[in-house]
Amino acid sequence: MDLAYSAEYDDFRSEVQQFLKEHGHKSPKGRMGWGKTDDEGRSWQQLLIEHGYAARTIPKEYGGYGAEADVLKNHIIAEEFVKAKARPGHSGDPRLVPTLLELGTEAQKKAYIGPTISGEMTWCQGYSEPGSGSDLASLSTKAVLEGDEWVINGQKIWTSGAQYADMIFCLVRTEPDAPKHQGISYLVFKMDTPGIEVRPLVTMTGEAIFNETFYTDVRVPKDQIIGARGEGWFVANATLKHERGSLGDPNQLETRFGALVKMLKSEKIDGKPLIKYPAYRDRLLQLQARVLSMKCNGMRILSASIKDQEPGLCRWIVKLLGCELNHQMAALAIDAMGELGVLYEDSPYLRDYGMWQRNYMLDLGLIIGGGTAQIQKNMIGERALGLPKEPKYKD
Amino acid sequence: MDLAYSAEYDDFRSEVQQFLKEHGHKSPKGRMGWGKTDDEGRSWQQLLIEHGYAARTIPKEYGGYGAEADVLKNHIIAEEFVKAKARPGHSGDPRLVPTLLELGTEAQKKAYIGPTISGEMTWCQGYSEPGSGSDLASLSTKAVLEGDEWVINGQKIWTSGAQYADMIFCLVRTEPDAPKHQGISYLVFKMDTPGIEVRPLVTMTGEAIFNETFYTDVRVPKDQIIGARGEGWFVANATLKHERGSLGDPNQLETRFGALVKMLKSEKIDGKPLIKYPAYRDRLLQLQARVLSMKCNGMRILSASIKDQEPGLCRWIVKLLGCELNHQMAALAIDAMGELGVLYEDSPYLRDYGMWQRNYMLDLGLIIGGGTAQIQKNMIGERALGLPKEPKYKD
Amino acid sequence: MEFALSEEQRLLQDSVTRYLESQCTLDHVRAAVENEVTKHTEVWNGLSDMGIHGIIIPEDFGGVGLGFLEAALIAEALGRTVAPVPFIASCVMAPVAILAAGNASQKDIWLPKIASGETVFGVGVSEQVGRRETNGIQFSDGKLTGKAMFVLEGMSADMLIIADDKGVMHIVDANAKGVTRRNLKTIDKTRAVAEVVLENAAADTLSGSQNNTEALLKTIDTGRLMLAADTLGASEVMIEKAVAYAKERKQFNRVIGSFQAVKHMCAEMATELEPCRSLVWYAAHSVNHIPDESRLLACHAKAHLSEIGRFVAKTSTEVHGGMGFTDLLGLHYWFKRIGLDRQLLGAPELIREEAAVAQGW
Amino acid sequence: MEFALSEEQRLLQDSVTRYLESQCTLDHVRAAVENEVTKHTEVWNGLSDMGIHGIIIPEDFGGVGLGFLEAALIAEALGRTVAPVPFIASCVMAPVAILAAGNASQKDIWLPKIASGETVFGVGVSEQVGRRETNGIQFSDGKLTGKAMFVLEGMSADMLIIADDKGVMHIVDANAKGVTRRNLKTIDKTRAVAEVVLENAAADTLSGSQNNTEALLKTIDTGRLMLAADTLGASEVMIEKAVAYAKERKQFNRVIGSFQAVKHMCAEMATELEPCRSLVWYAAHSVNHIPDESRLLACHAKAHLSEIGRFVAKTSTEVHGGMGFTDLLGLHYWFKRIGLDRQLLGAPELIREEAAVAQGW
Repeated sequence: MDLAYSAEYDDFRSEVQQFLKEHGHKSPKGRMGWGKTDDEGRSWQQLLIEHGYAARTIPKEYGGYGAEADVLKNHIIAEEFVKAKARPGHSGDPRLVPTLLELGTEAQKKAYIGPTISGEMTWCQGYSEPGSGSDLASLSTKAVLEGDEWVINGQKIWTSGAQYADMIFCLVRTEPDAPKHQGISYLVFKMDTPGIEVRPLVTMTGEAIFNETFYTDVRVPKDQIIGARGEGWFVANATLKHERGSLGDPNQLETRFGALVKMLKSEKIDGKPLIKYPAYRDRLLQLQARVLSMKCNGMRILSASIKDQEPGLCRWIVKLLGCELNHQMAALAIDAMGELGVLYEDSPYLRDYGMWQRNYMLDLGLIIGGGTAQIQKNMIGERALGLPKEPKYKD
Repeated sequence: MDLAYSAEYDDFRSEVQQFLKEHGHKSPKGRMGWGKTDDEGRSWQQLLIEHGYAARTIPKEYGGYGAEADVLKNHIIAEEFVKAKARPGHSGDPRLVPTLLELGTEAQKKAYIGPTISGEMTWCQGYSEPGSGSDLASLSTKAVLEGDEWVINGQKIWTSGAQYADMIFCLVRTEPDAPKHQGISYLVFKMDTPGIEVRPLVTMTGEAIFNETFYTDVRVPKDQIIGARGEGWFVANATLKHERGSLGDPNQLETRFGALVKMLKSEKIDGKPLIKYPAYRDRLLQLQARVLSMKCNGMRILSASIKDQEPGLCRWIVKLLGCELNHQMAALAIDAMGELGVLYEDSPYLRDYGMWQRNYMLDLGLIIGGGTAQIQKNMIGERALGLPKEPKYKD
Repeated sequence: MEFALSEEQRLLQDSVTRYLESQCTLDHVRAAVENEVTKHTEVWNGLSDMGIHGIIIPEDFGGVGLGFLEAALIAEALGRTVAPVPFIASCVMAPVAILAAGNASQKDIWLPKIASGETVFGVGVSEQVGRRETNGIQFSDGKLTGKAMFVLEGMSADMLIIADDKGVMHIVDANAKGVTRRNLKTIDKTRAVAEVVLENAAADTLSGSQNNTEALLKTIDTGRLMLAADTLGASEVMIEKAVAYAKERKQFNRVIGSFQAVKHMCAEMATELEPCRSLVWYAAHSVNHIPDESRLLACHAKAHLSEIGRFVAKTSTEVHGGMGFTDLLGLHYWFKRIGLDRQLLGAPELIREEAAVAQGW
Repeated sequence: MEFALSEEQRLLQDSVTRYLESQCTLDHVRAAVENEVTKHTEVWNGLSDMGIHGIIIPEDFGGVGLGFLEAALIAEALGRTVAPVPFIASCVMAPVAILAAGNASQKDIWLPKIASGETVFGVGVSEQVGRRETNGIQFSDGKLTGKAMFVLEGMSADMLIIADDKGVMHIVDANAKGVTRRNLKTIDKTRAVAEVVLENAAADTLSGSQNNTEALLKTIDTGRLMLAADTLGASEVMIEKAVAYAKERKQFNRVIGSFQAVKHMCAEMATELEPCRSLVWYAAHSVNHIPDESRLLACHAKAHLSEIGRFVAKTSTEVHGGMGFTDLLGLHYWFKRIGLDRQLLGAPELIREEAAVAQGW
């Protein structure tokens, strides 16, 4: 147990701080990620890549910085960027780029990785379908090889960013007679290909964060497949795992907890701050213990990752607990605010830009999305605790 | 919605009150039920039967009072006996006697019902086995017909009262090759039959409320079967339902809640009553809402029963919610008492005879016993909400 | 002894429910919400034709003179269909205030107009539950000055009942000089709350509320009771929708309701909600028949239904998976209805504290 | 940057755990409990041989001079085996009190005796958490008079640390004139608490606790931390036992762990407990290395582990079905261990209030 950093890393931190001091003012406002792009954002990203604060471990030949993987340095970069309120750099879509690096052909890597990390080429993901949520592998969007082209027909949902993405990486069924996990292929193609229709999908928050996308005789060159035909499930899955671990970031929990405390101190009933009401305070303290324990759990994961160890259970639980905890923080904020807590959109007297109600709903979406709580518990029970799967059923 | 009683029932209530005023002093102390018996208890029970306050609807020819079934009169009797702190009368083991009345032969009714309701003959139940809990129908205690006798071998568990019961009603497997629900028979026999061994089963409360019972070549006359051979599951099941509905009595919830409030008012930290601590008080109020809603739910069940209607969901939920609510009341009591809350047995400073810790554990036993919470939820989901059973699986 | 709805009560609720299910469809709700309409919709007028506006108003004043249990049954039906109508403020709270504290002439004037649907009342009593912001209303010389927030149905109302700093209630013309109203947008667009700023606005005092708080408390309590019934109805539907979805939606080649996890989520919702129905009935019944208990019961009904409603709203959404999170099925209208009910007239912790005080704890 | 146990720490915990698993079996626990023995058992002596008694005592005083993280690892191992030994009071709280507030001679005399196992200390500081009953201790003229309740390991102790009404701590000979001890029976027979009545009992004041409460608070906080670690260990085992039972027990022709309901109960227990381990580590680490944070962390570790421990104890018992409710598997020893830990030195609500105060909320 040694929470200090060695000299190498202290030096590295100083470097990052120095960089931010010099260049931080160039950072565009707002936290725009790999999904959307703008001119200002692209030149900031370029600057970060040059200094090794973005696309850090992507090889130079594909436009990255080409450093050795170092979890702690990544962590330091992330921490310092948050502190300086600078927009963090990215390494392209985190589900796509590692997949390309691992399984793409040399031509594919060359064609896609560079533009993706520079922000010239943006992506959306075509995995889920209306009929295939938890049971993703049952997806039914079809691709049939006709000559040198895949012809795609079907529908995807939850396609975030589809309205401005240049490209999509997409799972399609290419072998209709194979067992469901073995009949899928992983295709990449342009979003302006004829036959693609994008419809905004409004969620309960009132915003269209996602889309439905429809594919009618969409023709895609044969070689735009990543990995082998019929192996798309396994191509996609290596990176799905990655996504699951990344939700429920402990820094984000702490930040939100801080906002909650601040609100409870400033808002009053009959002139008395909410935090002085024991029923709210006791709930707040229960949440604080959870936030602290998730923070410690996060340090443990980081520490294991540094040593390239599999963190095990402490990583498996992050999504399940993190999303729920966020949801509960929003719930307490709403309760304590009383009638002010229901205000929304651009209402007068709106507090914190309406983030508590919005988060209360968004967090529920996150509890459901990317593996529902029930699927998470199955995985923890089966993979972490070794409990048996449900027996096979007679059809 | 009319919570008043009609004149007939008001009169009946006065009668009961009058009886209790005259005879109440003869009631033995303590709440001993149909399971155990004593001289004083038997003569009290006899008096109650004569007046129609016990074995009320059991036909006269079997030693009962022979009245028409009247749910409301039963309810009034129960209420008045509680108010007067008089020991309530009984109608024998509630799982056995209705079964005998419905499915017993005339000879069986004659032989068993009278002595049972008078308290001369006491019973224990032999259903559960160590290997058969939630899956009761998988029971493996065997009975083989040899000449005019059943020869029983096996083991039962949770046999409460086995150490002083005269008789047992017992499920045994008589058709080993039949499907599991169709191979069971319902036998009744004397507990002093050779080959029966009773071992006290100590529970987490430290008491031996239950027993394990062992059967080695126990010989029982052929005709001591209730219902047909192989139909024991169905014989037993009609009455199991009965038992499930009866747990989680709302009066008992109110009584316990009253005790909880009283304790929170009298116990103090640094001189301040616990009920003045908002964190405890808020939990208390949440429980109060639940107790009130269960009380109202109970009135609704009663009301439906009076009209001979199936109460539906509001009966299904009683065990699940009632046991949990009792458990939570005990939990709050323990928490609020702080270190005093862990005292047990005959410790100095023990509060309320240690009932809070004892109940905390007993209630957990009740959550598990008589259909675990999980089994209850399956039943509610499938029978009340019509959700499909799990599909059959391949062996 | 009968703890159940009478034949008449069942018929009343069935007919209102049937009417709402046919007229107050999701499409109707979506359209009304888009136009920010909560009065003079066909549904509101249709309810008027059924006599719903005067449900608790005595026959002498043109109403149908039924009790709060009947009103709760209506509120439940409205909650079931997330009906965008000002029932709670205008047909329950305002008549309660006028009946309990109004003089003969106030009753004669306003109760028949409420019952006939001619006038819609908004109600501003939130400051009496706990003052947020720098709101508060002063009364002097027959005029009101100050700011009332979270005035129920404040935008759609013709007339307002406003409680001042001392807890005295007054009738104010919503369109009079010195009255400025501003919509406060909430998550739930099926009902509206408003900020009302008064500057020497003429007030017609409900004099029965001058010397004691009984009338004010009864106004708040019956409002809470109706919110509880509204949540009951909305929660019922969320459970029904979840169960129906669980029977129909397939994943892994099985309907998801055959998975124990989903089945138990449905069972838990149904289990938690079922006793709530009895609690709401009893609490509503008590207003007319067991007044000594009604304050405590109204507090508990509101607070407890808020807690169970939140659990149901969340769980039902989870059972619906991603679909529950979208606007496609419109499930969020019920989610948000329950969310607004929870906060209006006091969120659970505050109300439970009132319940403690009511018992001398 | 390393948030993990060092190789030495892992070895220490492994060796203690292995020793306890082989020696402190359920049979040993049952026997010790029957005889109400918590000191001078073979296990206690064996731990002494391993140097555990002096784990936090500096080498200068005959200890091994390790930190509170090491002590927490021991406490966790003891909780795993529900070991009936007076570790928390005698090997952690008493040395903390003496180190923080004792003079040179008190340290010289007592610390080596604790480390060697010659002397067992009990600790009575409960009144500083919240006074129940009419207890309380007055100090004057070098003598103590009054009643201390819930003195940890009060019966088995040779010496006692007793806090008086002003929060000043004193060393008292448990067998001296004027000291009367009485066993308070609790649900958990693996550790003992006692009532200690003092009548002009000679007291050797820890003078460092006279002018500030730092030493007293540190004594309580480290005690809480050890109770949290104890609960962590006991909860781990309850989960392991539940998972093992779920893999082995068959109902309906399937092992019950293949049912989603049972699987999810196990998953929920594991999920809730896992971050607790990190919290306990960090809280223990902070006592030595981040003292500014250690008060808050000790409060949270104790309160949070109490809540999660209760959930695990209940859920694990449910997974075991009827067997969990009997004495046959002995599961209840862990259940009750967690139950006692929860209440000692402040139940969760009280401790959370302290955490609020510590942050100025």
